[in-house]
Amino acid sequence: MGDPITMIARWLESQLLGLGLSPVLVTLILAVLGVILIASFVLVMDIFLVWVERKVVARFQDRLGPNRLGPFGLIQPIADVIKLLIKEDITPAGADKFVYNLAPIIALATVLLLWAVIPLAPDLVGSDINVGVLYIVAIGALATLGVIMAGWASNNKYALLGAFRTVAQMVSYEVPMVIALLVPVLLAGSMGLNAIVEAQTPVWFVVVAPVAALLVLLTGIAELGRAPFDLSEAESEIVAGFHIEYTGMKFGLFYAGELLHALTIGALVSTLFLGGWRGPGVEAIPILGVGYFLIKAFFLYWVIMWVKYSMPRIRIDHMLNFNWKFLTPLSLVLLMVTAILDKLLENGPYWVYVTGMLLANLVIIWAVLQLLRSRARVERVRVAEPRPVAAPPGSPASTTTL
Amino acid sequence: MTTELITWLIPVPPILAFFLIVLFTNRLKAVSHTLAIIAAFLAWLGSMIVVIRAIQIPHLGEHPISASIPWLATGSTSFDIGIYVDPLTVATLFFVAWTVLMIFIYSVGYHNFGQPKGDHDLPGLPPHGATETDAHGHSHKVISIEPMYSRFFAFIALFAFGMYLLVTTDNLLTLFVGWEIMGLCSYLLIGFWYAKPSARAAMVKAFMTTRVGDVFLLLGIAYLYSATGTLSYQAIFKDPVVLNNLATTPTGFLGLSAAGLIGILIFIGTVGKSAQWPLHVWLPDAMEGPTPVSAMIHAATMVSAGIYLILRSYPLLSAGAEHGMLSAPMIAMSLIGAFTALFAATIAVAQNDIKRVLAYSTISQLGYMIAALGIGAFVAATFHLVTHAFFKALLFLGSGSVIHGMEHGVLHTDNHIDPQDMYNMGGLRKKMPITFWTFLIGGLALAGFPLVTAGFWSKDEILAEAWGNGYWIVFLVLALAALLTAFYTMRQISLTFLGKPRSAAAEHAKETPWTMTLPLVMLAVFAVSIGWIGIPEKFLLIGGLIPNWFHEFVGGTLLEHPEVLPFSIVPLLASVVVSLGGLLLGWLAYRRITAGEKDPLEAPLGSVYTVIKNKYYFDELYDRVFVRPSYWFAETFTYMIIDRKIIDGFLHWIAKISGILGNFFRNYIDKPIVNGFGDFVGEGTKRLGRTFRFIQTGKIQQYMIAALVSLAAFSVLFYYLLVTAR
Amino acid sequence: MIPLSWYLILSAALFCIGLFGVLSRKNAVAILIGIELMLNAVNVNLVAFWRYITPQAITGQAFAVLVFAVAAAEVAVGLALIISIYRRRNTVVADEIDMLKF
Amino acid sequence: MTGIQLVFIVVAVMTLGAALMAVLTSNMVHAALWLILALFGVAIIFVLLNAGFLAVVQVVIYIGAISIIMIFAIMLTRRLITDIGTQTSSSWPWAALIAVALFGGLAWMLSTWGGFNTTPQLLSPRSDQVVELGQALVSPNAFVIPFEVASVLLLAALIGAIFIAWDRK
Repeated sequence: MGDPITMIARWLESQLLGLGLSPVLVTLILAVLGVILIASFVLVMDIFLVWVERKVVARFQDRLGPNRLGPFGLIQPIADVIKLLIKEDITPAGADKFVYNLAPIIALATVLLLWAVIPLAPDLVGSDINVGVLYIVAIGALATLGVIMAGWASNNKYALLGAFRTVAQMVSYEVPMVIALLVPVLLAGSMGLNAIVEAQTPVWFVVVAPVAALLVLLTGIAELGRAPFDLSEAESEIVAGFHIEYTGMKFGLFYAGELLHALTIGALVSTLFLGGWRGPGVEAIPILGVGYFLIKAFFLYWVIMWVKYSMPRIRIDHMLNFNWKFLTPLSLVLLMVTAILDKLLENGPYWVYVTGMLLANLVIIWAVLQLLRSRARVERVRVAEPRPVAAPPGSPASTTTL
Repeated sequence: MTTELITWLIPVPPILAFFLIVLFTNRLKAVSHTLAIIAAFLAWLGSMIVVIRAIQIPHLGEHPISASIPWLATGSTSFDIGIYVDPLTVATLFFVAWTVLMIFIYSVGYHNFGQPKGDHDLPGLPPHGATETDAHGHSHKVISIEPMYSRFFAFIALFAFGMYLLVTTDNLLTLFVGWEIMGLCSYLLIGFWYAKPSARAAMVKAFMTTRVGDVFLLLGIAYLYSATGTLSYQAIFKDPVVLNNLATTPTGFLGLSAAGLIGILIFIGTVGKSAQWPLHVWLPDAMEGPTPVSAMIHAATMVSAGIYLILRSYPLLSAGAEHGMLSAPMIAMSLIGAFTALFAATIAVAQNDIKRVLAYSTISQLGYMIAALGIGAFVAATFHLVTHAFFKALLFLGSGSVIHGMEHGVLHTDNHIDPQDMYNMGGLRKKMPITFWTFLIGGLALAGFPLVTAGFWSKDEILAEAWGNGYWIVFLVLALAALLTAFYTMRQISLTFLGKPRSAAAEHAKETPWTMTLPLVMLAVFAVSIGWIGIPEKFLLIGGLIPNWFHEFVGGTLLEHPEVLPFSIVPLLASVVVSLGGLLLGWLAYRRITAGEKDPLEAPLGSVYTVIKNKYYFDELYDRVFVRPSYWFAETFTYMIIDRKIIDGFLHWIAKISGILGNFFRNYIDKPIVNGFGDFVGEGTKRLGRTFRFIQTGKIQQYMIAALVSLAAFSVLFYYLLVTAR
Repeated sequence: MIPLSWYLILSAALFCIGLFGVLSRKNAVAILIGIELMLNAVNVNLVAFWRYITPQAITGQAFAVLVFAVAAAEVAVGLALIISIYRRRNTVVADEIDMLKF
Repeated sequence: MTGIQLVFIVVAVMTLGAALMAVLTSNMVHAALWLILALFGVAIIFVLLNAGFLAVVQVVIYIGAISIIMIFAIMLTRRLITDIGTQTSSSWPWAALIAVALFGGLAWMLSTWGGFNTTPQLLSPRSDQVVELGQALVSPNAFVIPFEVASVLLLAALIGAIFIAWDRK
């Protein structure tokens, strides 16, 4: 009974019913209120994320970051927002106006939609649908749509190229992501996110399926197009990618969407693998779960930033090769191994189950490392070979694919 | 698994191996022979399981294992395909499985697996040998691997499939299918080295000759089907009513009953397949094929199939025969069989090619079996079929081993002589000991060496039956043939293995690899021991030590159990005397022939020897009587006289008249009327096409629209016709 | 409660709109769009029948899943063909791809 | 008219309108976007029919995969994006006639059917449809063969598409 949000909802419900409204209408009003609540919570957090991002990147780069406006520069994001709002709103000539304006909305809305199913605390979830994981994949697919609309409607070749790159990347990385997402689904026996969180006892799934956790995090980073997978906005190649023409708050929506998406990926991975709202004392005081959940999500957000500011951007063919020739087979192997082990160890004691799964994951990691090492050896030899710069056409050197 | 299921499965591995080899492993020699041998082994295993299980069933003859499924529906009836295991099947399956497996293994060695590729070997020719350089830098010639190795295994696998199908089936139609598959395979295998003109001639000859028999067999089967409405063994051979009906139905052809006519037709099929006089000419020529093929054809499969067929249809052949009076087919069989036995034995005496001797010997022994069956000795004929299969396979494989050793010598000395001519051999006893001993065992079995060998027991039983039932002419002829058999066998052994080498090649002959000698040893074991299962109960001294199990078992196949004859000393003495006497004579005459010496028989026999040596001029006779008259008839009579003069003249005359008539029609009917109409139709069609071709737009959507509109129109139409009109 | 007829009429209308697209559009990709609409109409039908007639058996949903698979395969191959044709003949207009006429 | 009927009508109008726009608009990219809207409407229809799983799968497959590659294909064959003028072929009246006739025929035929106005039965509350569907798809007594055939078909389509669209130098 220590859950203030539920209590408030109960009270509101009784008040509204007392006003003589029909129950259906009351449910509707409460649902709308809930949506507004979660959306504004997330959007406020988004503003805060701007500050976090700037501060953390500054620390990574041995700078101070915003520190003038307010304590520790906390008011800085407000100033940013005001700046974006008062900038000139440009619509390029020849642009498809309707689509052009719709794209940033879709970009942000898809991220917000994800929060509808993420359980913040034991009872605090927007909608606990039984196909939650699939829902996340579906919304990811919609996000692709926003990008391609933006790219096409801008009537700019860089934007279109950026959109193409993004779509290729997102559609490709969806494959290993979905397969890796099946691992927690398989372990929990349900696609509902709350059911998955509840299944993570006594150990989190990251212990049982560390490789899957890594895969989801990795493909998540690729999905949101952050470094090292930020090919869609590679400044040196295509200036700024699909949102090159956007100014003012429309650009702001893309920017906010990207930041929020990063946090959402963190929230998702923490829900699926780090136990979500699980933590000491949650059973007694459910509202604590929100805290635990945010701590885990922000930790993963920090990891994503860490990766972003430490890694160089990879080349586009490498990126696709990495996906199709490495991540996809790996995720398939992982899924098969997990499924078989799950069936084999089902009836044994729990610690055997956990140890077996962990061992299998370690073996997979070891095998992958061995494979990569031998591949790297071959690659080093190949790169070390002298290559004539201008070989005559038809000679072996000119036909080697690089 | 049930015995039925296993029996169904026996023919499957060989046909699978055939397709796998032909389709996939044509270039992988080791895989090909592994596949084929595995298939043969599986079939062997299945056969052995079936044999062992069937033996344990009491009264198998009355209650055979059988199952069938409908195959071809023909109106109200249907041809079935099924399996049938009775004692005769068991006996046949036993020796077929063993010999086939042994021959498959032997083929690996015979086709020189593991040897290098030939220097200039071509597909379609036997390997010529390869040059190999040893560690010391000396180069010498060695035998090279067969260029069409995989092809060979594919063919023999198909061959084995045909035989297993024929043995396990339960009706004459599938038997005929197996029969023809083997006919095709023998054609392909005899002509395996198709680049040799002699092989080509031999393959055509074998095919054409057996075709004569096959056509008669098919006629017989067709007649049987029209007379009884079925081809199942069970329904014909096991049903006294059907047999009686057939035996009493007159046909109006030479006064034969239906059973008699069908029996003779079937028997002609056997004459072709089992190479009986007068269709025996193909078998000696079939020696052009590789030696395992000879063993397959002459021992394990094809010729046995002929005997199997008449054993199978024995109830039909003997229908109408009463005690002491043979039916018409049986008379034909005893006459032709006995004659062939003697006739082929005499030819064998004068042959110098090691394989040809064996070929004639086979013809002679098959004649034995047919004669035995002709006088009603069913069990004795089956017994001889089994024992003969083992020792003749042994002898053929042994001769192949000898030839192989000689080829090694020929290549080594680079002295081109015929490696199959026995006069080039001699003294191989020391060079090839395993081959010698196994060949000796096989030879003695063929000669009927008393008491020890299988050949003695089976041959003795045939003689005893002939004597005991009072067919003394048959008895005399067969005894004489047995004498000659012993003689030429010893002649062969002496010329090949005893004495001193008569050529450089023989001096350098070498024992063959284990893949070839192992089958020899295995078969030698059977050549001796298989006879012990059929020792007559009342035989002197040892009779009854081992019960005459075979007689009991196989006799159960027939409706009436054959009675056991009282023991008589005359046939025993006769068979001992002819066997030992023949062997002794052979040894005396040929033990020390030196190089270049003539055959010792040549002088005393004079012109008779020449006649025998040339096989009674049968090939020449057939050439004169059938082949050349056909050519002459075609060339001179048909072409020159009938064709050119009469038919052509008539035709020219008709042509002239037609020309006149034609001109008339052309000018007054064709051009104005017919052409006019034709042109009208053609032009009209063209115009119509030109008018309507705009429909053919190539635009898919318009097609779809057209299709849907017509569909809608038809729907409406049908709706009104079917629903509202009611 | 919504009666079954509403769904059936909706799916029939969707199907006919798709059919109209297939028959009338010039662009090959647009024809594919029409086909997709038709397949969706089929799916609506399947699921509606499942819900209203046989809710205890899952057959309708299973068939819908199979239709999804078929649609995905069809689009993959169809678009590949269109792109291949575009490379060779520089057109995706269905009416211009009429090499088989006359 | 209850609330759920209102929802149905709104969604149906949206779906049909989007579908009409998808087959009528001359801008191909817009047509694809309208298609997406129509497909989304169908997904909502699935939700109304208590088939939540299918609704989500509809979004994943149709919007996430099929429409996206359609837009891709439209952009790759982009000569026609800028095409001005009609996008319908000359035989469109025939097409319209057929479509209308078919719709009329279907509506008439359906209205004569006895089960036309069936109202929904209650779903048994215990059953989890996702579980049931999953088991039906891999059960030897139900749909495992069609399911496997569909997988093989997808694989074949994948390979075939790559082969057809491969740019042979």
